[in-house]
Amino acid sequence: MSAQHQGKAPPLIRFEQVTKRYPGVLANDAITLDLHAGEIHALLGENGAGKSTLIALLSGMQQPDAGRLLIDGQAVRFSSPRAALQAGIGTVYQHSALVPSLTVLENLMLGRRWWQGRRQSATRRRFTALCNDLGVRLPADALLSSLSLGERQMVEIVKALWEGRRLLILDEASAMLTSAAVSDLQRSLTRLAAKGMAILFVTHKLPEALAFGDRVSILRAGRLVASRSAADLHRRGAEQAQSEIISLMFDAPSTATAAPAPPPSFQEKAPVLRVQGLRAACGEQEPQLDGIDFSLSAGEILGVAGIDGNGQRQLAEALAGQRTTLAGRIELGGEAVQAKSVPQRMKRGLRYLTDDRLGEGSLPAFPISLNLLLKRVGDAPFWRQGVEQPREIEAYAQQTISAHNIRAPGPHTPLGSLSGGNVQKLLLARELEGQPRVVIYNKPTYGLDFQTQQLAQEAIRRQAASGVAALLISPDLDEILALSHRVAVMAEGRIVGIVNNGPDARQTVGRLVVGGTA
Amino acid sequence: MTDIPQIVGRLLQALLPLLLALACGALLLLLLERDPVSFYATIIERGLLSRLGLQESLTRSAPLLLLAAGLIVAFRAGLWNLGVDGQFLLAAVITAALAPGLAATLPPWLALPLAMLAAFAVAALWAALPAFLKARYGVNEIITTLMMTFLGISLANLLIKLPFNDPATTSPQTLTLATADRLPRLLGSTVHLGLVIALLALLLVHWAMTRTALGLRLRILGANPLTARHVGLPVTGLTFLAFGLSAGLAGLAGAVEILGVWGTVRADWNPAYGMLVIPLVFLARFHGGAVIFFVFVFAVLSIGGETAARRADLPNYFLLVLVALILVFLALTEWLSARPLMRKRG
Amino acid sequence: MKLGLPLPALTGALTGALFLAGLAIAPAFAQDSEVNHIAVLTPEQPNDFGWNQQAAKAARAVGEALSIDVTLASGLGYGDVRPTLRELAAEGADLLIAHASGYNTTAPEIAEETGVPVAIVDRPDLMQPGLVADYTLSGHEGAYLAGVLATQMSRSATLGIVVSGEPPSWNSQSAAFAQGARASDPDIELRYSVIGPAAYADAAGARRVTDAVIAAGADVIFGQGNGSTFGILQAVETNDAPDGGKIWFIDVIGDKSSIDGGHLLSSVVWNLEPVYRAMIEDLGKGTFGTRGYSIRLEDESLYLLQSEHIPAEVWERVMEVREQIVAGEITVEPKFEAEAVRALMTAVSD
Amino acid sequence: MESLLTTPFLTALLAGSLAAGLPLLLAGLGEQMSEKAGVLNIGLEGMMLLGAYCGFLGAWSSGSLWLGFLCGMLGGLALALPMMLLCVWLGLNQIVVGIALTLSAEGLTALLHHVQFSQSYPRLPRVDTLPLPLLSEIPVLGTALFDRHPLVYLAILAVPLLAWLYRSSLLGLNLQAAGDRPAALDAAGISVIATRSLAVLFTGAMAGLGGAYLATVGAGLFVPFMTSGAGFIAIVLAMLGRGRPLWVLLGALLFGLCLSLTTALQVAGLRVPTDLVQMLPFAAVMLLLLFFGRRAALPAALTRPYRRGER
Repeated sequence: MSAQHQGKAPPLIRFEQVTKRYPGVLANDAITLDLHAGEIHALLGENGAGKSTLIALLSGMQQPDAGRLLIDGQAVRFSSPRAALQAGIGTVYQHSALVPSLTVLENLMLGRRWWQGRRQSATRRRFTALCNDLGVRLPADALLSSLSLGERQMVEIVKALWEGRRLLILDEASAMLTSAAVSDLQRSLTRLAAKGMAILFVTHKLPEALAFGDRVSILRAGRLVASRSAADLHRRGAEQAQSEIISLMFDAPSTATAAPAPPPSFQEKAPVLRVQGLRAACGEQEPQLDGIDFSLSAGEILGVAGIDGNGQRQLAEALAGQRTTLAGRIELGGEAVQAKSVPQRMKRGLRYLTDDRLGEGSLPAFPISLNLLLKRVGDAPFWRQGVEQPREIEAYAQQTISAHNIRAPGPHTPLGSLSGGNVQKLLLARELEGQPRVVIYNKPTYGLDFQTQQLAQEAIRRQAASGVAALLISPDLDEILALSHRVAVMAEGRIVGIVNNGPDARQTVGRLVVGGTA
Repeated sequence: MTDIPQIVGRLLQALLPLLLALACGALLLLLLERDPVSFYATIIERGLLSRLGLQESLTRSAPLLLLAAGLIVAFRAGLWNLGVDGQFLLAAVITAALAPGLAATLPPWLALPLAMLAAFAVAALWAALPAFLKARYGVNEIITTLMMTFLGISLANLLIKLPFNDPATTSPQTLTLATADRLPRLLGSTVHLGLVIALLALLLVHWAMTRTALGLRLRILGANPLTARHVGLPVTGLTFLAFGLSAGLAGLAGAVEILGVWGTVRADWNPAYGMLVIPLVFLARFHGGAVIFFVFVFAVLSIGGETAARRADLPNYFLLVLVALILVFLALTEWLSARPLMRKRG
Repeated sequence: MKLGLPLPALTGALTGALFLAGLAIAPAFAQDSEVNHIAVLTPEQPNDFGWNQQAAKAARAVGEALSIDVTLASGLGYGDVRPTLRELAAEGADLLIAHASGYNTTAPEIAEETGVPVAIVDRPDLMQPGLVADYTLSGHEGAYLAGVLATQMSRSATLGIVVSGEPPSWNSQSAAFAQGARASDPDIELRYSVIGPAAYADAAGARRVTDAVIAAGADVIFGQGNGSTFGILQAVETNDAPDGGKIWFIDVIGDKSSIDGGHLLSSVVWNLEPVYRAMIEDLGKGTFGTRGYSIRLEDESLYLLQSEHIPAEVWERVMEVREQIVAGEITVEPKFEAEAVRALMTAVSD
Repeated sequence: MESLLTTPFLTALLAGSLAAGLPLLLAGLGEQMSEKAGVLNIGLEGMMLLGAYCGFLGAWSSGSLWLGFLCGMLGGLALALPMMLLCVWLGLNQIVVGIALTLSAEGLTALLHHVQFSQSYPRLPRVDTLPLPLLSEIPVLGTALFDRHPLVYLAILAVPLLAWLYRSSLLGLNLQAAGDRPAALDAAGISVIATRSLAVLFTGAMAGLGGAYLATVGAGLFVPFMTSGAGFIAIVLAMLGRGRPLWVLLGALLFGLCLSLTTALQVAGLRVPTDLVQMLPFAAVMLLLLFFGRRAALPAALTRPYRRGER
């Protein structure tokens, strides 16, 4: 039931010349957009193109400065998220909108008026029904904090569907999901659309947009630059559609349309990192990291695949020194480092690019210059006898900013005012500085716009080529297969298999991922 | 960096809330049928302009500045040490107990620093338990430091009443340090050396927190403990250090107050300076210079206000209301000045 | 500067101020044997029908009688009163009366510094001719009489003593009350309780503790406290004695007759007027600081309040004892330590 | 000693524990709600004090204790209102505003007392109790616990009521979400500001009621600074309760019991320093934390003002 509305039926929702300004930014510039019932509408755009603002306007978080929002042809004004919900618009936000200390069911009750009562059994019935609609199974009485990220994402969708029965907005909903989960999601969404719902699927993953959307719209710099029906795009063939969209998104002829060639097969050398029987301290609600064995040679990229939340993060933290090693060995260049601290491991060339860029990787309120040196506080020449050397720090920041093409007003700008892509460029610059020997990349491209994604992947390749070993953790199997020499698959805190990359790797890895979770 | 309009703006930002609070206070004074003009004139005249009053205001500032220095360390490190009053009092008692003996046996240049060191150590030790609970189990330090304050006050009284009691006095108090053995006074005034110590300590703390690697480490911990862990800072050690320094400086405040002014501690004495300094430090946004300004304003107000209230035949309670008004208006203007920034970020 | 105010400017200004202050050497005050102006410093407001009010009342009365100026600095709390002392000295006071034991370390130091004579309480050892005089106030003789009175009035043969803290003047009165009671009836039961370590304003605590003491059998309560006294009074007014009758309250220092709800049996009243008058006379004669001052039954600076609730024959008996004390037939030794007080109370081992 | 183990004395001690604990219970329950919703109310002491003043004034001038309670609640509310305005609506620093409010209440009530009552010290008449049928017949415990003023029963009844509210009502969910992840509550269409405002107002009313109880039933009169730190103790009790009202009740009773114990030991003639007995409850809690130290989980967003759109 795709794209049968050639503008005859009135659209469920119409944006009419909607404009929204923030101080110094024109976030949405006279956008006109229709959303139809029964249609999956993919909204593509780089970071900062205005997608989040558009969602905020639709979900009642913000109000437009100019223009109108029409539902069934009637002008409406959402003064609060509640108003949007009452109009049947449910939203799955990029950042979790669930309370970790409540159970799944309690989270779903959240939002009802307080006098309405909990209606426990009715809620449970409805929950089961919606789970069936989506084709998923979720524990109703578990604390949300005990669920995996993928499960939480599904709870988010169930929650959005609870009241948003006409339009479902998904903001980067697939970002945290494995490819298997993404196709589950696609199936679920198609089912919902078939029941007559409108779905706005916001993403910056081009293939997903093409695969999901009945219609693809593209935002650039706050303006709607194109809106194409899927049928129209398919007619021209995938290759051409992709390159056209990329040029629309970035306003430049696409050079990166072709999938990257598989990496050259890797020659085994003496390992630079050896991990044996590693067990690390993990919280009660985390996967228990245990029995980890692998080794890594100079110049090798080892991909770590698996459903998110199966111990990848714990592994990275244990290697980096953020978690106590309970058993086993970690050898870096032949030296046992499992008892060494984070800075000691860092000095020996072990680097960790975290996936939690703003949560732990940086301090948004601090200037760029200090964020660049967070892991070298006290080191010469930036500090002498413990005293800050402002000139050295500024010069270094200035140089890094220009060398890595970070778009920022200056070294004293708070990091929080940078876009996500520039933050990641900064973190990459920080981790790859000096002489790294082993770099752990945790979701290095997650949530980034296309160009920064390419840039990050390029950096990983370049580093490997110069002899740096890499552990590449990513939920995106395509990315892993495009970059890695070997692929380790994690499930429930263990490595369930390590596969050489090659033509059959996708299938083998896929099987391990599915088998590991069974 | 420091162009004229900016300085004027900042000054206005500090003075405007004061003026607004004073205006509200004036209304209250009128309601009580007192003359606000002469009331405020007395405060300024007595607390700031008269020789005697200015000296008193400066003397009163000394312990407040040291407490503020301690709070800056803790607050910048993200640790809400609300237990400074207990740390202050306990250190004061230890100082008072040790000082007379030390002064009798050692030369003053050694006796006084030793007493201060002991005060610093005792207060730091008193904060070790909240530091341990915070570092080891993540127990919120607001609860633990508040409880340690209740405990500290009781313990200080017990110490005064039992082991440190001066048998010569009928009401329980420690031995008295002779006036001659106290901290030297500055240039024949009644202001003692403690003020210099306090100013130096505060400036040192400000410099250390903003310009040194250690300060940056503490600020990282304060900004986000997860980041501190990620970049490999010794979080436990830093927590102990921040608590120790913070409490130690509060203890030093107690020592300076005893060695410079009192010479003894009486049972049930608790000036509770911390409750006043805590909001001032917040309002100064942990900035050393701004803290000096706020503390001095408060000292002038408390010295001059006592006289003003007496002359106006008002109970001293009126000053509490005035201080509360100033705090609220300061907080409000701070909010107003921070608002455009918020918007930009949002 | 990224935060707040310009630091260097402020530091500069402050250092400047410091030097200014340094230059201001405290001027010495000329001593004048004629007393024209006295100042009284009290920790709380003079409306407590007790310690603070009696001092203020006496100072005013003396001022009026001798036509000298009286400055009343009240509600100073128990913190640092040096600023006030120095200011009053600078304003020309010829005598500073520091009316709180909390001021007795501070005031002599300021006397030394400014040359203005001070009067302090509870530290006779600090007296200095011409400079520091002590008036240790103890109403123990009066409290002894109160003990006699209470024993006569008690139907349950159980007396209660409730205090808001354990300062020496409270202790000596508690002890003397117990002695007086024991002297009239060796078998009398005494119930003693402190409201809290510094419960001077804890009226609710006073009420609660008094309730318990009454429940422990007491039907006459000897109460000593500041704001908390009113809580004791309230407990006395709202409880019944074990036998269903009235519970009596014996107050100290002040006279609460004007706010009596029918339970105020008596009070050990302190009259400070003779004390202050003697100080001024000694200053004039140049003998200030050579002797301490006290309150005694003999000169009516201490007396037991006669309320309408006291039967005539009981009052007569009490007055007989008073005569014996004045005549020296009975001597009441003041006991200032809390330990000594507690030792006098009905012990557990009984 | 046997002579002391009388029914009236034991009763008075138990009743005294209850009387000392009740203001802490009421204020602590109030504080707990705003902490749950993410607002640390350091102004509790001030709210209790203003509640005590207004409660006494109301009861004394109207002659009705219940009217006094109402006035006490209004007094607490009067201070909670600026707290709500400044801290919840505008997002000002909660510790600064809390301390300022306490100072202002201390100053104002002392000033008003000075003007109004310092010559007359009015006191309330005896408070009538409501003996609960059957329960009040139990020896000692009966009179001590079940022959009290009705507000005592109501306060204790509030404990299961609040526990139910937190565990089984939608409002409870909202409060928890407002304290733990306000953005989630906002996204669900419930106003964080309104939820927190409600909690702060409730805190004010409860603290005011606690203060009113202290002044009317507890003391029967008002004197300046009469709460003498009870507000801060209640804050600690609320935090230690970790969101569970029953723990606040236990804490408040333990506290009251320790105070009664001080009295009992002294009346019995035992020479125990009062300071030492006063240390007991806090020392016990610190030791408990030290040896059984678990994460004292406080709401994640406690003391953090909420602004829409900020993470």
